[in-house]
Amino acid sequence: MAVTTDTEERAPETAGGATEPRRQKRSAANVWLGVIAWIVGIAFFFPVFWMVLTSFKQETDAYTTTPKIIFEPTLEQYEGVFSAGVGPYLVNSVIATVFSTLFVLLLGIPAAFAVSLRPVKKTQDVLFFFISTKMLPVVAVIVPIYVVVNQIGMLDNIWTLVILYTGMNLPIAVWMMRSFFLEVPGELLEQASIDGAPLWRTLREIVLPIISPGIFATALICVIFAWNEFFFAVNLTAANAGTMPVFLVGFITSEGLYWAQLSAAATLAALPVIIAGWVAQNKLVQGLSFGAVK
Amino acid sequence: GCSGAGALGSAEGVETVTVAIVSNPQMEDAISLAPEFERENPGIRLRFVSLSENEARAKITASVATGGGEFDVVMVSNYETPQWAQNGWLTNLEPYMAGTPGYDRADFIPTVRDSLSFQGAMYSVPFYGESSFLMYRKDLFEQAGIQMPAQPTWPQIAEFAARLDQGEGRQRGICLRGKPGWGEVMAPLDTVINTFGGRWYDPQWRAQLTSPEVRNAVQFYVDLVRQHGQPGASQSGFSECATQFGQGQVAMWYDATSAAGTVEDPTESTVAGRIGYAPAPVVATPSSGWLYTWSLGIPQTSPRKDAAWRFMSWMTSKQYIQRAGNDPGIGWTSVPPGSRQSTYQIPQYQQVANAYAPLILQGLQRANQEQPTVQPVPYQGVQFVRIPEFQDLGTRVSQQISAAIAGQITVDEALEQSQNYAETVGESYQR
Amino acid sequence: MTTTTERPTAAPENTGGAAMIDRAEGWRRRGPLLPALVFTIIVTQIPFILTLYYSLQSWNLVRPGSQEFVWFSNYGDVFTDSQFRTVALNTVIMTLGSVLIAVVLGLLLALLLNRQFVGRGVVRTLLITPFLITPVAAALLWKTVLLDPTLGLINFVLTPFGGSGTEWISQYPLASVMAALIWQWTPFMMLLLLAGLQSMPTDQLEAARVDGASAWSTFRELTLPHLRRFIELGVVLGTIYLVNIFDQVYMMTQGGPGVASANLPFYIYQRAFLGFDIGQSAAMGVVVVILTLIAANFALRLIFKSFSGEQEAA
Amino acid sequence: MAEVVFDKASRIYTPGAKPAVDSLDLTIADGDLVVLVGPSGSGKSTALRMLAGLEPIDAGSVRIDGRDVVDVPSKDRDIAMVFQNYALYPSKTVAENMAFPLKMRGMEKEERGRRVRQAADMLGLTEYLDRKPKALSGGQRQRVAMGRAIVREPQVFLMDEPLSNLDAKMRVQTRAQIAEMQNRLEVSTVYVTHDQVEAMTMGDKVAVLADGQLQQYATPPELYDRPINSFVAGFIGSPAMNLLELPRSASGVTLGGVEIPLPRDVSDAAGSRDRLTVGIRPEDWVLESTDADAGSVVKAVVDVVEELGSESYLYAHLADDTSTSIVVRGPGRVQVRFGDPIAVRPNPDALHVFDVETGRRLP
Amino acid sequence: MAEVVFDKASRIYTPGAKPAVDSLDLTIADGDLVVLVGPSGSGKSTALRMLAGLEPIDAGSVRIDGRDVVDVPSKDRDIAMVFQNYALYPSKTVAENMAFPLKMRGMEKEERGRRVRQAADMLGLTEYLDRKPKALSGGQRQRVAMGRAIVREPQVFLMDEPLSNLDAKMRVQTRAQIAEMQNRLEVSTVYVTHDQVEAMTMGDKVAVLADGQLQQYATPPELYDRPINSFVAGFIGSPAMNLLELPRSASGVTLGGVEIPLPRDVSDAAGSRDRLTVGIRPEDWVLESTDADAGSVVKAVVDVVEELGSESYLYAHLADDTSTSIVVRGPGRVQVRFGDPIAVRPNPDALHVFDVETGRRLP
Ligand SMILES: Nc1ncnc2c1ncn2[C@@H]1O[C@H](COP(=O)(O)OP(=O)(O)OP(=O)(O)O)[C@@H](O)[C@H]1O
Ligand SMILES: Nc1ncnc2c1ncn2[C@@H]1O[C@H](COP(=O)(O)OP(=O)(O)OP(=O)(O)O)[C@@H](O)[C@H]1O
Ligand SMILES: [Mg+2]
Ligand SMILES: [Mg+2]
Repeated sequence: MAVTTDTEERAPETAGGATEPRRQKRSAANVWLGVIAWIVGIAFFFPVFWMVLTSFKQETDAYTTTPKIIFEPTLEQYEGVFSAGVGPYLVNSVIATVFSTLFVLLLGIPAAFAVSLRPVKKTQDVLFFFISTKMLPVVAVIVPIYVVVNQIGMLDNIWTLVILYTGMNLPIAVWMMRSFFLEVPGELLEQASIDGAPLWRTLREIVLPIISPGIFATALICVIFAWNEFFFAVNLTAANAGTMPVFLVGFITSEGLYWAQLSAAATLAALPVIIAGWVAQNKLVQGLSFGAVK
Repeated sequence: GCSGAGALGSAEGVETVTVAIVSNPQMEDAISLAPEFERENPGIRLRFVSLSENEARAKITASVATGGGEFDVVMVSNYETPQWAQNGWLTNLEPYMAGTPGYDRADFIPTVRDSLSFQGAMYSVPFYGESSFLMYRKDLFEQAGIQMPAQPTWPQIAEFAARLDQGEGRQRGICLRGKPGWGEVMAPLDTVINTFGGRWYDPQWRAQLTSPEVRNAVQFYVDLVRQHGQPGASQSGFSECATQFGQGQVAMWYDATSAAGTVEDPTESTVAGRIGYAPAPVVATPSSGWLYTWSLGIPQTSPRKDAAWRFMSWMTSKQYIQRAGNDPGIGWTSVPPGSRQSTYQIPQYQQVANAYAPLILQGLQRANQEQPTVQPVPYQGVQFVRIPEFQDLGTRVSQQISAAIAGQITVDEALEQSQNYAETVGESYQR
Repeated sequence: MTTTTERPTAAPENTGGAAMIDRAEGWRRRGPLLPALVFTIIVTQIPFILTLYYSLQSWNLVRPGSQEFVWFSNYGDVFTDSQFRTVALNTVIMTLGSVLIAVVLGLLLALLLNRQFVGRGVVRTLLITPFLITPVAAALLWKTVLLDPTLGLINFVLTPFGGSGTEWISQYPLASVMAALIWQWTPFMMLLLLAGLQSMPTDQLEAARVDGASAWSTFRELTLPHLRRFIELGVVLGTIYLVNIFDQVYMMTQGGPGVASANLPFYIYQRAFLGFDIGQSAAMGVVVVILTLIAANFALRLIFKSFSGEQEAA
Repeated sequence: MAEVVFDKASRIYTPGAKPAVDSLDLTIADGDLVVLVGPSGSGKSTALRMLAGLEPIDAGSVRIDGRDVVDVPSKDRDIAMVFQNYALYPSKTVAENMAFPLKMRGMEKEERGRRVRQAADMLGLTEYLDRKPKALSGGQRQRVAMGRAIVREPQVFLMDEPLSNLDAKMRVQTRAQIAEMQNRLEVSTVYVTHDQVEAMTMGDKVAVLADGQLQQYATPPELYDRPINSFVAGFIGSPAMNLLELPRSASGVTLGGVEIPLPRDVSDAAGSRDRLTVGIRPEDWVLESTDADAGSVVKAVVDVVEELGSESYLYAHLADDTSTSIVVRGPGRVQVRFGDPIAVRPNPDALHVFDVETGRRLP
Repeated sequence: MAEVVFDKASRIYTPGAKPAVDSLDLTIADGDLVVLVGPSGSGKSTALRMLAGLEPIDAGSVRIDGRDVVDVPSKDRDIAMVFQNYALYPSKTVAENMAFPLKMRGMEKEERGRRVRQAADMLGLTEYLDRKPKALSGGQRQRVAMGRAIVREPQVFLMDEPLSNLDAKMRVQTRAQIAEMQNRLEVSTVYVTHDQVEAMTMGDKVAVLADGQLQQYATPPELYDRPINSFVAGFIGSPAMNLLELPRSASGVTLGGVEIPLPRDVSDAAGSRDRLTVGIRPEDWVLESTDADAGSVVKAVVDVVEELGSESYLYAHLADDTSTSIVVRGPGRVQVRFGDPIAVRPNPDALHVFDVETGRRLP
């Protein structure tokens, strides 16, 4: 007990004095881990940074055995890229991305709803079917698709890409959104049905607001995949419907030095999605942690 | 369909011509001059689809073969043209040429013209043509006290390469393509095989890839590039070698004659002005340069053949070369070479290109696509076998060669496997 | 949620009405699914059926008139093609290897980012960027900027350590492609797992602290099980995309040297766009579909089982 | 305002398994509040959900106001339900939550607002009308759920443990409000609870369920005074009734050496059984002086004393039979402690006697 | 087996805001079970979490067995805790959940199994040992959480409303078990509850918190009999004590026209105040005949009768002052109904008097 009294007297001091070192210790570990995180983050980002840097170089500066960080920046490469007419490609990419994502949501939300909250018989088979359509290598079906699209006169038409991207993203979207729907408490639906709400109003007024972060995350992922898709785009478009990745590939030549200009084109092609991703990353994490699990 | 008739800018009475083009520098120059054409021809609007060589070839072939009809003008090569003409996919251009005063069909370099003809009629017109030659650094040769012969042989080149090689991580002796692809490693290698006396098939379409001549040639090529060649050889193509040579990393480079424009351009190359040129090295044949040309044709499906021809004739005309040469953004070093003999008579061109221009012309004129090697062959083509299966066959073989260059397999293994592929293809011609 | 919609044979007087209700109800339940289902069937199955049809043909696109019906000979060729097997193995290595490494790296990064430190938001922003880059650009970036033997940054960085001159793409082609894939997919896995970590209930972590668990025990015994579903989702999504990856192989190595870095999509592409052998490539496509379906059936059903298990108990 | 009838209604979740609700026969008179009680898993919620149309009725029928509702979907049954965990719509404000059922019935905005304000007023929610549910405390949420049900003025109210998440004080208060409101609106109500006090105080009648089967359906006093079987006897009342299996003696039964006489009619009904289950509520023991005569009092030793201030409960075991435990209610501030001996005598007028085997009340 | 001391311990969640726990001084003697009660948000959980090491101690200190634990991480404090919301590990079975703290302490598998089985036995969880938490009912989960704590035999037990989700019967049973176990193991225990009965029956001492501040720390009877202020008076006891603000009269106070004399010492302490808060517990009313003399009894009109079987509570308002409501405990099966008049008289020995302003007890 003597000890107790002793401590008691020093209590305030001890409290202050002892917490400091511990906090320091903990924060020291945190600082180290923070430093590691920074290093890794920079390492991951560096190639992209270099790409952007290169896009402001002359071709000769881009090709040096000792990488050049200091150089005379030039907008020449961007001028070159813009003079190649990036506009229509950008518009096409936007159309393909926005509309395909919209269609994915329009088709996918009810489907995910049907296979989760109001499960139909053979739910698993349906889900499996959706997922299995993603197993088909696009390269194997590109010729049939080309033939079909040609038959119906839809070659080099941006809506062809919209439809294909919708088909490409739909299975994943259904699959992801299903897990979000599963997070919605069943009683809410029951309550809504007791309150006299018809199905579609339940969906619109009750369920969708709840899972909106999840839907947003799904949409963002669809946007990323649609924007970056290359194979369909390069094979099914010509002068009218080319998208940004196709535009980018146009800068690859088998003759000559092209890396600086290619960097400029690549930067331009990737920029919209990078910005979208940066802006929306919080929502993405939030959305993914919302469901994705159950 | 909606092909060609673009959503953008198809005003009343205006025809939109869609052009599929390979995105090489000269073609990009042409695109940059296209507005002038449109100004001169108010009824025609141009839409370019410019893709890198691989995509362009795959896409154009698929489109033309299935009658996709997206394009009114396609850029093809002397590999495709006769075949496609035979298939009836391309439009016979003779009537159009005849109907275009001043176009001067006879001005095209004869070998080039022949390579784009089927049954005597041209089905595509050359934009530029190329052969192959050897580039070397005059300054380094001088330093090392080596004298480049007027017609070098491959063993000599190998020896020079060894002498100029400074070892790993430093300047290497020679750059040779090693990247898989029938248009990549196979192009220079085929010329080596040819001049070593090898061939793909004998006249009975029996595959010859394991014959001693081919074996020696491939072994020589692989040894040379592995011992004294550039780093990353198995992934080097034209562009990579251009970079290496342009940055002074290698002393010699055997490749397409079109490289001259790149390596002599001071904005891209640090060695401009210090380069010497020699004809393609030989062994058993008198010459060994290849023959390749990018040319323009009109698919049969195009409903706008007249407009298409108007554009093509503009782009392949003498005037175009004058126009490009006088353009400050392009200049005489970058005019499309190897299509017209008259180009080589232009004083300005002679002035900037006298180091290599005569060699190119000579290479093109001597290229022999009918009889590329010592022994007779049942096919045409120097650096390719002009049969439809060759793209696939050549690529597969090139992958084996590339693997051998990377050191993953031996030359024998590579050729063994290649022989299998070649036999399968050959069999379908024996019947 | 109740999953049972059947009414067991009870109350005879109700059965008729009940069955009718069931049918109407069944359609009401299926209704929302139908547009997506029909759309997917049209967009994916029509080309697939055509593929099946082509796979029974001998047809070279560049030899007009070569089209003829050859039954299963294309399939015979596929199975006797020794390179096909190599390429299939490459595909498995490339897909699973990349996915697994990306998941592990992603997990580590997610753990790092789940802590407080200065500039956490910025680091996360930096880290997710590779996922947003167009794959075509990413492939070029790796091939040119990073892995080029003379001009590449990696060799430059390694020079002081005597590691220069490595010809990454020729010497380690598969690994090089995988590195690019991992670089792109690690951020996605990181995001997914970060989401998982952030949804971990804090009360469990507190309980573990009181129970005397060390940081490692807590991670192994609680965090990891909690992350399981996120990991599974990551693996499934990653696998589905990577098994069909084409851009990187095409841009970086063209499948070479030899077929050392070719995967099935690229191999099929070669048949289709270099050989223009439509029959062959269609047959390969069909074989690939069947093989992946078998593998996926196996893996997915496993996951579905745990999914439905969850559902019943919830 | 309707009579609700369960007519041999059953629900079988898993075919082949025991029904969760087994041939339930129950009539809820128009305007009555009926409380459903029973142990966990006894089928209370299931019965409610059957009535609400959330579970199919596998056999029998359920009628509301004379109409068979087996095939009527929930939304057309005109029922309001308060779920155990509120089931508020998280994306809607309190006002929107409460207005939702009215909106779904196509009521005009004006009228909706009026009704919602009125209900909010009554439930003390007026100042929270614009908040989202997550910004409310548990008690407030519960009241919103309640409000959403009452704005409707439905035919039937269903409440599934609506107060279980409130603290004691709040609970007493809300309990009174519900009772008052139900009285005023005269809406037939089915109320599930596991709280003894709620069951006893709120219900016009109480239905006791066990294993999906109805045990007894009676008014609270009846249930307390004449439980129909030993299950109900043990379930109703807290602390629970002492249920002791005792041997017959000449005029009654023997407990701890003491002869407890049974009333005539009970004796007759017991017939020749040689053991009986005898139930004595904790408050029906009379505490005697510990030095009373051994033959007239039961001696026991105290294990635990629960002192509640106003009263106390003594948990004890019999002195001569340590395996038999009893609970005795004593006065507040009782002076006994752990280990103390006590002497008790059952009040002979308040004995409940049951058959040992069947558990049925005798007579 | 340790003494626990809170020494002016404070916790401030948001700098600048009111502390959630404010200079708490509390000594829990070795082996005691101390119950923390208080309204929602009064800082009970926070105090527990400070002791467990889950919240930093912003000022003052906390000592376990004489050792200042401010800097000791949770896992080294040798404390077992039952969380309000269970905090079970969802991926582990019941057995694994319970064995986890033992495993973390490096106990052998054999011994772990033995202890877990023993605890499961005690809590009636044996048949659920292989289930995952999500396959358990709320009450079962709560018991698992309890089991996870008791397998440990730690220095201190912390329980945060551990029985809140059990049904009445289970609750009584588990409550007795906890008390018994705590007695046997003699582990110092801090127990948070909002249940009156638990607070009164389980605690060796009870600490009443309000707004982060300790109101009173005493044994249950003391708390019940001598609440230190009107807050404690109103908080302890259910139904709550009637707290009436009454005007002074000559010898005491006046209620409904009736003069209620106050004891001498109270009168003295009250001094010159002209109003006093007088507390009368529901059981401290004596029901009189309604025709008793108006001056000696308080007349009231019944609003609600809660009949519990063993007793009843009459909620009434004064006949001559409708705004004053009172609660009166009556006998079981009382015969009064809504609207009936009653007459009551407070037991003069059981009056609690508080200052109107400060709420402090007088004297
Ligand atoms: N969806 C279901 N599937 C299968 N069985 C179920 C389902 N829901 C409930 N049951 C079973 O039906 C029986 C009755 O459950 P019910 O929920 O009606 O009990 P309860 O009386 O409401 O219990 P509690 O007081 O715990 O809420 C239980 O045995 C339960 O296990
Ligand atoms: N993480 C937190 N951040 C800020 N304030 C908090 C936090 N946790 C609790 N509080 C506040 O601290 C006060 C005490 O909270 P605490 O949880 O200790 O109450 P409690 O007595 O346990 O209540 P209950 O009976 O509802 O569990 C409350 O006012 C609460 O709002
Ligand atoms: Mg229930
Ligand atoms: Mg709390």
